[in-house]
Amino acid sequence: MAIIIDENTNVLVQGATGNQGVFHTKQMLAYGTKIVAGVTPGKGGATVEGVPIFDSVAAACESQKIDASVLFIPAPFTKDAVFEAVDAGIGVVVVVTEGVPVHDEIQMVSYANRKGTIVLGPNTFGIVSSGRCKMGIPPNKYFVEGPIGVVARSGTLTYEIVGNLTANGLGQSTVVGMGGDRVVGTTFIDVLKMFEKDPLTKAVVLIGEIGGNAEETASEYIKTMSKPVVGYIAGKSAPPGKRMGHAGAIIERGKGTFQGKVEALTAAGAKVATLPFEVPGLIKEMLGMK
Amino acid sequence: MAIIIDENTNVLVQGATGNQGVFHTKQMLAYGTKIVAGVTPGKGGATVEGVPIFDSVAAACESQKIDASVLFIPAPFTKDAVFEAVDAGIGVVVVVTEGVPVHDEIQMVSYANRKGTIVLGPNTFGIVSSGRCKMGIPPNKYFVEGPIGVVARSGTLTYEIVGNLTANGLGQSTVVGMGGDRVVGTTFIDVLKMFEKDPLTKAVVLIGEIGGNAEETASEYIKTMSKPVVGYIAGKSAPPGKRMGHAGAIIERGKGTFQGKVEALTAAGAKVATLPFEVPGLIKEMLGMK
Amino acid sequence: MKMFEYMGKELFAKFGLPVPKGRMITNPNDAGAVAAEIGKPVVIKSQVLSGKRGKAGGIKFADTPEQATAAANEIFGMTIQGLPVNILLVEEKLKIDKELYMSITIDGAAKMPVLIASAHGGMDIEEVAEEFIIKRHIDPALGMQPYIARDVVRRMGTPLSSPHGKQLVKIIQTLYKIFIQNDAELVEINPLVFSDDKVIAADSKVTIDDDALFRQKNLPYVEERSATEKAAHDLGLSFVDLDGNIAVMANGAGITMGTLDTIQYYGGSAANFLDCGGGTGREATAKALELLIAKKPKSMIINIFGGITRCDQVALAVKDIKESVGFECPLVIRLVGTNQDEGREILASIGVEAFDFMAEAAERAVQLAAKG
Amino acid sequence: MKMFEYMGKELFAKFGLPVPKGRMITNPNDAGAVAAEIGKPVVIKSQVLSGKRGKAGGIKFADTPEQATAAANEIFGMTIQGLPVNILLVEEKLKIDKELYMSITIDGAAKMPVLIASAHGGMDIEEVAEEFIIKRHIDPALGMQPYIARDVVRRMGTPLSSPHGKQLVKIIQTLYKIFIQNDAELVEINPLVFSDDKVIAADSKVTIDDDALFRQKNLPYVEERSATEKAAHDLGLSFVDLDGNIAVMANGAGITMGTLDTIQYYGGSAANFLDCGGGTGREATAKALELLIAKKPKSMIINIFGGITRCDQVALAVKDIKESVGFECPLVIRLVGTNQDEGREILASIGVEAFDFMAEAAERAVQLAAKG
Repeated sequence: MAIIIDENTNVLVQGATGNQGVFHTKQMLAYGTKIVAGVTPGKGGATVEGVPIFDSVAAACESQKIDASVLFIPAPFTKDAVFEAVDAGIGVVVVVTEGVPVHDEIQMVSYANRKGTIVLGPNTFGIVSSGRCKMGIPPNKYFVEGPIGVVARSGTLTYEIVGNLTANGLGQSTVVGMGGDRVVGTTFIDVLKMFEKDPLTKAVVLIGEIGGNAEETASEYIKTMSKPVVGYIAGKSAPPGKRMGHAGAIIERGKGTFQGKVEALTAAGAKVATLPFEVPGLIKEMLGMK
Repeated sequence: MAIIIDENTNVLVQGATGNQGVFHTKQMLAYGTKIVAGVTPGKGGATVEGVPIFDSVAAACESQKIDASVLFIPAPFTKDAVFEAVDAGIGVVVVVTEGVPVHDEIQMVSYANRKGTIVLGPNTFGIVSSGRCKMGIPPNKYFVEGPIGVVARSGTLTYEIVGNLTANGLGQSTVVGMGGDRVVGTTFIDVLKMFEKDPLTKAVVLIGEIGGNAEETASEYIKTMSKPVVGYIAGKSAPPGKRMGHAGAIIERGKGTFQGKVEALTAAGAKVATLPFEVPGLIKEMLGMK
Repeated sequence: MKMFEYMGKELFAKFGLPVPKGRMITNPNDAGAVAAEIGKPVVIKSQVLSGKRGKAGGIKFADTPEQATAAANEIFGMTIQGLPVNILLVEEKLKIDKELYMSITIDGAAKMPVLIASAHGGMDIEEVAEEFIIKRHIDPALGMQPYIARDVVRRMGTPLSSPHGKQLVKIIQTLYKIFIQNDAELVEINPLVFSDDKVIAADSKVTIDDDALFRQKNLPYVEERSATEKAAHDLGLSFVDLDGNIAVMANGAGITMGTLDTIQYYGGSAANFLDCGGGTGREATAKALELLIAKKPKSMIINIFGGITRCDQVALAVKDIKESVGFECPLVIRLVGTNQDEGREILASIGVEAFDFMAEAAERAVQLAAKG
Repeated sequence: MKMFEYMGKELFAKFGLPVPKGRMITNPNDAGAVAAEIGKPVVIKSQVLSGKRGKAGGIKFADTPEQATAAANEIFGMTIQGLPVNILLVEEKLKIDKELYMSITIDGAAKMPVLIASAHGGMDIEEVAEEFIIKRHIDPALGMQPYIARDVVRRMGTPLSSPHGKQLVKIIQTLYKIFIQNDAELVEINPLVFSDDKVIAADSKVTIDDDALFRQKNLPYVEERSATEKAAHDLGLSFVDLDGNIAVMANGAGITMGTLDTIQYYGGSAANFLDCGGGTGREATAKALELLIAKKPKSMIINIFGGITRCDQVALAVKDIKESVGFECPLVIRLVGTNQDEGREILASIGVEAFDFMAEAAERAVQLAAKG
């Protein structure tokens, strides 16, 4: 029930002793996440919020079984930390860090794919299996249990839509942030396939944005899905060729336009919301709830 | 019937237009090997012994299905050629070349393992599925069909023993040269497992030599085999610490000694010949043929 | 970070990739001296971070040093697609027998570098028919091995044994090295020309990953942002100038785009994109607000759904600005999320009311801008 | 190719790996000047390609330049394990607080590099108990990432936040770089010492892959072969001097070893290992025979199972030698394989008979040696 992580997931925090690490370790613990260890090289033996800190991921893994790791590591050191987690055999690695060099992203994703590790991010808000486990930085209170799977490229827009869903009585099975960068570890299709199989999930919200062709590719799979999909694409009003905050949001070479994405999703049988607050209504419509 | 290659194997020759390439292409064709293409960059469009030459492995693969490739490529360019064959999806790559830098060997074997390609060599005489297909440099006439699988680290010693087998009426299913270098693509165990499954093979000859621990590791598997194994280990009289011709044959750090290998094989239920010409007799004994 | 053509060529030359003889100048009157030094007919090329320089008149040829100086003076100071020309590149005019295209960039979907090549260069690659374009993804663990370069050259139709073929194999490997070692997002040569027996990069387009500039200290720095964009960047924020009259601040790229879209939906038009997400504190938020005020918008919307961003910090920043420079235009705030109650209390203390929903706030901002 | 200690240290220093201050000398009377330059107590170390130099008296300490020159003269010219000492290394005597072990080599079974480290250095690594030895294989596609170095240091028991820990992390990464960039088969530091706050390589053992020397032109070349071994190597053959009295030539390392073993089985003893496989032609084979003859063996066996090697070429080489320098000792030939009939005809023409089987030939060679 729920995908990728759940209430039994043993979570490691890499970079647990920095400001961000400490703050979000506390938040994740408050959400109920089973954080069993943290890693900061040179701080082995310390504790953060009662969580034991180790010098290396290998050392943490010697102490107990670790299923997933979330990284609060500065961009220049992120590649090394991802390699470390993947090499240690951890199955899920959530990379919150923004501003990771794209060549590093290519290398870490290549290594993770080779080893069969699921990587979310870089530049992701994380993942929440509502009511069970949160890895990453979303605010705790909007994420409540329910039948809607959410997969997104960007963060606060997801909170906005999740907030709308929750306000309309639609809780979430799992909310997955793939990350906003041009090269990330996981694609829409990877996550859609998991939602399609997950008994808890009854409908899926896909939150995309202009740039790239991830939404168009996802549409091919959506055609074959049994569960309804509602999409929202940000960036309708963005001018061509301008960078809007992260590398994902570039319209270039006539590809990845708002219009193209909406058409692809619609042709695949998804409904596309014009504004974020329309998402819950469309979901209810597709689930025959009104 | 027979392992790795057989009469239906479509063979490519990389480096087909050099002296060695031309000579052995002729020999292999004479043995009955189905050579369908050759590659020499810049010589696309030529032919060698009626075999069409292409500029790249990709070009050769566009022209027809290729199952296996044998390389006659100078050592400095061998790594690139192996990468090329593996990248093209060829399942078996036989690297005859001697003197390949060991760091190159590490890289090419690592890439081949990742892609699931079988690499024989570097520094191998090749492989013969007797009467069906020969890839490499052994003299044609001693390799005749029969029930004995042979796996070896070194070349002429194998011809010696195969010659003895044939002279004693024991033909071979497949004769596999793993290569004499310290890092090669395939281990004794890989090949023993294939022989164990091969219906044509009734008994196996393992030709090892001092240095490394490949024979000791293989012994662990031999314990579990249903088919009889006869071993011969070269280098009994070699003084410690001296290099005997190729990097495999170093006795170092008290490991890889003649005595240790013989003991491991014997403990695993194999019979070990003291001299090469004793091999056929031991095989017949183990097969209950005398 | 985009590099000027001349910088890209300097980078190429450093790695041994052949470029025309030439030199960059910032005084058009130096063109003659450079032309004399080259001792052949030259081309004078405006250095701006934009394509279509030829069509805009930003590229001229000259047979003599005198003609070169004259041509340089014609080009210098002109404006191409809004960009002033204050750097010129003077270089030998190549004999061009054939124009090819070659680039390496990142394919986000494939998650690896991709080499794009064509025997039909000299025009936009988008205008080249698909069947003439060669794409070759590069396994990052393997890199650009020689066999890959050879196979690309074969597919381009250049004989491998020819001088051009041999040079192309080397150029492809060198280009990949440049791409990797400089953290490039794009290295492009268009056209790559056959000039007698030689193969030469007649143009360069190089874009470096901004996120990797911290470790690419040896590269020249090129500023392509507006003053406001630069000021925002120095605060760690993403800012883009737009054409409308409603100033926008939101936390996160997605929600900022969503805010822009919602403004457009209600008939308004945003003056900018400003993402102050990722836990921007009170002081940086206040400075960002000052940047927005300086643009003199008709109204302003702040849209916060606090995650890492804390509502109280944003509210304090608004208070700071209200009490210092003041807001000249009407201000609309949507404030929910982390420390929402504290934030709203602060806003209440300065007489500002916060909205709950983005759509309501956006609609209100559009109405206020229309009035103003 | 093994490198002398001082060469290994020069290589280390080039890559920024800390080594003691010091210099190599080939005249023992220069030791005083080097010691004066260093300005501290020094150690004088014989430079031979062998271990156990200390036990053999090849390492001495000196407090003053005068003592240094005296010690150098004692060591210079001595013989250690059969090797003459004609190079010395004079370097600062380190304060040694702790001795560690660190090396990178190739694990043939695992098919990848392996880092071996121990907090218990200063002795042979074989003598260190297994539980104190750390082995870490390195995925060649990944290389020595910082996290691997950190984890090794942790396992060595050195705090990562300590000055020693930080230096060790760097040293491990540097050592891997040296290993990779120089095509090394082995890079070893034993002992790696803690000297106050510093971590310093007090010794070096570096072996370069002979097969990669063609692309390692910047490395100094060290000749460790005997004159005969070198002559054979120049012919492209493998030769090793042994203690017996039967000269051996065979084609292929395995069959050559098999020949040696068979000789031993019949109670004889080989004078050498000579592999002339891989298609060695008439001329090189003849030269190789000359090398064997020069060793003045009691008998000689040539054992050919021709694959690439052609029997007629070997027979012609035998003919050439018989007709030029001549064979002083009895010659036994086993000749089968490619062009066997042509080869035997040639041998017959000079009155030499060929055996069919290796065992027969080996037995005969042993008998002949015993007679001679």
